[in-house]
Amino acid sequence: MKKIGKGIAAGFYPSGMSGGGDSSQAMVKVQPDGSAVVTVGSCDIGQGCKTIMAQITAEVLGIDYEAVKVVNDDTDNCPLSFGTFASRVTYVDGLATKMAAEDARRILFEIAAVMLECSEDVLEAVDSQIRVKGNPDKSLSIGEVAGAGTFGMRKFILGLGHYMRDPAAMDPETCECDPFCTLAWAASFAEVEVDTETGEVEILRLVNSYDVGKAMNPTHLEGQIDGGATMGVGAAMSENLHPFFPSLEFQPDNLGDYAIPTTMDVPDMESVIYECPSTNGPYGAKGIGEMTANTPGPAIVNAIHDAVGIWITNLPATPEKVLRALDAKGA
Amino acid sequence: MAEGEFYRAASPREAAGLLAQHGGAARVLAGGTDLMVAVNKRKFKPQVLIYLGDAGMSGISQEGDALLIGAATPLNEILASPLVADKAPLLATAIKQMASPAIRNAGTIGGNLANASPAADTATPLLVLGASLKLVGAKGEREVPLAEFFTGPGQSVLAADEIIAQVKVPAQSAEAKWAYRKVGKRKAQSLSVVSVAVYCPLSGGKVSGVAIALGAVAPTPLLATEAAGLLNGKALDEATIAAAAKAAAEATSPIDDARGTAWYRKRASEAVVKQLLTELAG
Amino acid sequence: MHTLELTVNGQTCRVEVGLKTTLLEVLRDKLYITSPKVGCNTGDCGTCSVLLDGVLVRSCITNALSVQGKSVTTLEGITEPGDIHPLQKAFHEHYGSQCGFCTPGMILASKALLDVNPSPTRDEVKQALSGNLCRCTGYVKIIDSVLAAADEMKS
Amino acid sequence: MSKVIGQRVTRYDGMSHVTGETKFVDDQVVPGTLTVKALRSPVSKGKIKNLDISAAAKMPGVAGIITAADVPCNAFGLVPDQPVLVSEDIRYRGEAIAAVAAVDEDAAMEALEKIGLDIQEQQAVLDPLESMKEGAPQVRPEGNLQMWDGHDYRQVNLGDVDQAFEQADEIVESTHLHPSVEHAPMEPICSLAVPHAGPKLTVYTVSQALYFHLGMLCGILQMEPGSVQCKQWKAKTGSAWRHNTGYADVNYIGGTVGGGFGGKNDIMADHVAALLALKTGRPCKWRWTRAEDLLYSTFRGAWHITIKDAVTKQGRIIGRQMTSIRDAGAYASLNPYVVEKHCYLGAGPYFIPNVRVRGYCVYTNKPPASSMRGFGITPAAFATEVQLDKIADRLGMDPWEVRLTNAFRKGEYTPTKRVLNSVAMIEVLQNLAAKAGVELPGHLKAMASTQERG
Repeated sequence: MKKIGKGIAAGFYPSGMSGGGDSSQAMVKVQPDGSAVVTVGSCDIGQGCKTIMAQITAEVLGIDYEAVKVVNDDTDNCPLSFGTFASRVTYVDGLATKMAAEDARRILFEIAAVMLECSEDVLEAVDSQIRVKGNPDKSLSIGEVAGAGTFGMRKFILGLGHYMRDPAAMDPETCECDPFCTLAWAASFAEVEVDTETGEVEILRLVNSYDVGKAMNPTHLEGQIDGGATMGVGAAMSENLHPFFPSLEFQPDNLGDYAIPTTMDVPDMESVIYECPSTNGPYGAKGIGEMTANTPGPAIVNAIHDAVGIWITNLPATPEKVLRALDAKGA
Repeated sequence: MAEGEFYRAASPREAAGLLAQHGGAARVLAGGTDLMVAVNKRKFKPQVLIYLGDAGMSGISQEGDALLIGAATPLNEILASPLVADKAPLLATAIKQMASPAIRNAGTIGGNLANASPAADTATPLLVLGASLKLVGAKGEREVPLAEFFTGPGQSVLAADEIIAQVKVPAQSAEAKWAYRKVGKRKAQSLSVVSVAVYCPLSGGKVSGVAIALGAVAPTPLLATEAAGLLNGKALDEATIAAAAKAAAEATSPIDDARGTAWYRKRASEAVVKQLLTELAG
Repeated sequence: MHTLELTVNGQTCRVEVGLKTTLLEVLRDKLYITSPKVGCNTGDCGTCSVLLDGVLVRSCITNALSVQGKSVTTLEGITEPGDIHPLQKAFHEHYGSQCGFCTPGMILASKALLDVNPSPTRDEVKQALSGNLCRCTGYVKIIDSVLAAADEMKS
Repeated sequence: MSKVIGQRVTRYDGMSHVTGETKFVDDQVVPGTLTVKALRSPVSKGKIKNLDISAAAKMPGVAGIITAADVPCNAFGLVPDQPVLVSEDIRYRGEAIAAVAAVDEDAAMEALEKIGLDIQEQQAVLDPLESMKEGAPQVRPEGNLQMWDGHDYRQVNLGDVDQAFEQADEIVESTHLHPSVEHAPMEPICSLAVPHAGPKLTVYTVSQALYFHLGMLCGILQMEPGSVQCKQWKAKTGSAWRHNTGYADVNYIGGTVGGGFGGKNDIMADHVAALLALKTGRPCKWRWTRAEDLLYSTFRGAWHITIKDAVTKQGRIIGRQMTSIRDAGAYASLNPYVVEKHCYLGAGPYFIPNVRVRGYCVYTNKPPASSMRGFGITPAAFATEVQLDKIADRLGMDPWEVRLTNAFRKGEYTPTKRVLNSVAMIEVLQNLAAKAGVELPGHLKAMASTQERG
């Protein structure tokens, strides 16, 4: 017999290393033509580090996204970063990049103030121009400013940024501490169909809801959410490195037996994004890279309970575990 | 380092002759989807390879009431064949759930059977359809019913100098009902934990000549003859189905492995046979 | 050593190979064509996918000598300078790629599908890509990309 | 106002991905590169009695072999407890003992077969619950449990949990097991080290954390075993950053990674490739097979999590006790940090005024577990969110209502007393309901994170 059930799960997750102390630096160099190069030390592991740093640099300098180049290749050229983990890159590197771009913009303003014969604090950088706020006629292209600054004034238009949250002091007995930058919030809804005779579970629907602080790039976010959810589905349904835990027997040594989800194993997921800005992240952003794998699994397990009244307390929810739990319930 | 010899056999007979000539050092190569995995994992170092791709062993034709499928025919070619869709849709259904499109483009029906894996997914439909194999050796050829081909995990009646040249599949009867189901660790690209094929000719509301085969639950792909015997001449009612499903499960002798436990395989065998028969009765 | 002659992306190539050399090794180690990746070497992941006489295969478990005289297409072969394939454009625009490691295989698997089925359903796309694993995207945007490319190619 | 932020701009590196132009480590072509293969332990625990590489070194095509004796500082990691190559004590099956650089894979593999290895196998412990017991086989000299401030667990204590249990209408208890999970990025572990004239080395890496690993690699390459620094840092364990010199000698090239998910936060291959490159004077590449990657790379270690909740009839969770046991494998890697993070936030996105969490980091004779997407919070989310439904089930409440009733609100604080200011749990659940087509009752729809708890 096949039975349908629905389940939900909620969660939260910090951006940056718990306990603080993790550094990222960034450099933004404005070229004589008004384009920019942002250099960071964090890796793009597919999550989109390069895209987000280019977006932040373009936003601050008021130039096109296409006019920004990103360098993050090596430790000879790139500034320090603790790395790409702990959902820290958009937040920590993002802040460093924003600082660096603002620093570069400050230098551009210094140059433009001389050229436009005004004070620096009336200037804004927008539409690839430096212009006097409220007086768009009084403007110069960023290329003109950068060219004149570089060759005419011998300026090096290089902005620097460094963000590091102080390490959190901690009470060893209570663990009272302020260990993280900000929290993002998430919840998932799953609908499943359980075959009570074979124990097979089919995921019919998976909906994910997130607070991301600021959706820096919504397409990006959707991709992260879908990808993390799929990893959550794998852990909930089929993945187990030690299937006869704690024994090492029958440990899968290939990607046929270590069964990560294929196109056929995940439904067409839907997601909804909410923006509750963080107090100090770049543009209010929060990091959600990791937490996307957290709530889909328990939502599926809760949906299985809703369908057939069993609790799976030992992942993954293989057909065998479902059948054994049904037997135990029936007995 | 010896680099070995590579032959392109022009016929099954030539391939068999080369096998005889080179003894244990030689292996035949068709799609390579199993052989090359073993080579890459360094489980096997080829010394002589005999390639079957040019041996005229590929293609599907009809002979009387049977389909003749060259052993080196890629699985996807069988899946795409209108002839197979018409005469042996059960086989096509099973193939569609095998491995992945790219593997099916290279992997052949003969290769799937020759390895004699208990989980070979073409075996269960071919068993219930009463298929037979043409084995070609250096000295001659013989026809072996598939039901007599497998002798154990990775073992068959294939002699050291023999290859499977052709699979003969009796056409399904137009009135017959059939069903196939595979339980794996995931929904695609998965080796079977349990697979079941049922072929069920009907006459006057009663079934006769029914066959049930199960994969991955015994040392060889398994024809559940006792279970089938309980169905012949009967109407497919709930009690009959339950008895047959139980008998099918009893015929299994599964093991624990990376894909599932013996306990689960037995339970799922019964459940899937029951579900398929119920589906056919409906 | 055996001499293997094959056509790769329209060019005839001659290389020396051993009995256990794979097509993937020919492409990567001898011809320096690096879009097909070494992801598993057991045919399970699809990152090494190429088209062999137009048909999708796993180059990691394709014996090199078995492709004698055949024609191989890799991602490089469908990339015309300044004029990329609609699938490439769609994967770029619809975010069908995250880390990029599965992308060459994924695009070739998609091309193999669209070559025979220009108007696939969502489910047919899933079936066609079921052997190409991706650990980043959750597949949604990959499938979106293929369907978008199919639309574009029709119009 | 924002012109670029918030926009659906295309991926920065998307075009190079879709044309296949993106170069991963394995795509770097350096002529004359040697192939590296490692001899790995066949047993989970044992002592090396004899290791003889003399025959292997004479094999054709072999350019160099390294063993523990070739590693300047044979201890690395956040808590530097892990050897690059085993000198004597084997602590997990698959642990590398020696590595060969040869002209091709065949030559390297054939050389490995010629290495003489005599191991005295010892009783291993694979079950973390067994490993915690007195008298269990010792996994590492520092002990089977990670220590924190004199405790063999990391703890969080908020309010008075025992009193909460006395006041509770219901006590709900459950134990959960989250399995070991592999990152399985499509790009396997790979490292290419290229030596240059002079003391310079270029390392192409799959690292997710270039600087983190640069520091570690410099430590491995340059510090003498038993040196003052080595001892000092061992004594101080918990510290994240070991001062090393040698940054000028090594250029770490990476930044483009074929999927990580926390699986490339530990040095896996760079040290061996670098040591062999320095020894042979030739470029050396160590690409792990997928089997090695699945069997011996880091992974999310398994967790046992027991939760006991004090609950009121109205569905408020007034007390929560969590005892969590992490199967860390044989070495620290990032395990202690994973457990810490679990303790800080594992109790979930709910305001629970009385919380006691004890997180144990237990060593076993498995490959070292480490970080994976979600650190210690993913398994906690599984346990606590199933627990929430158990509470709802016990009280006959709707799972939405239990969550919304307990969800954090602005100004409330976490178990470590961090006061929250950017809170959206209620809104996220409400949005989820709307998207999923679930009609919430009016009083749940009217809730907001900014409202004070009534």
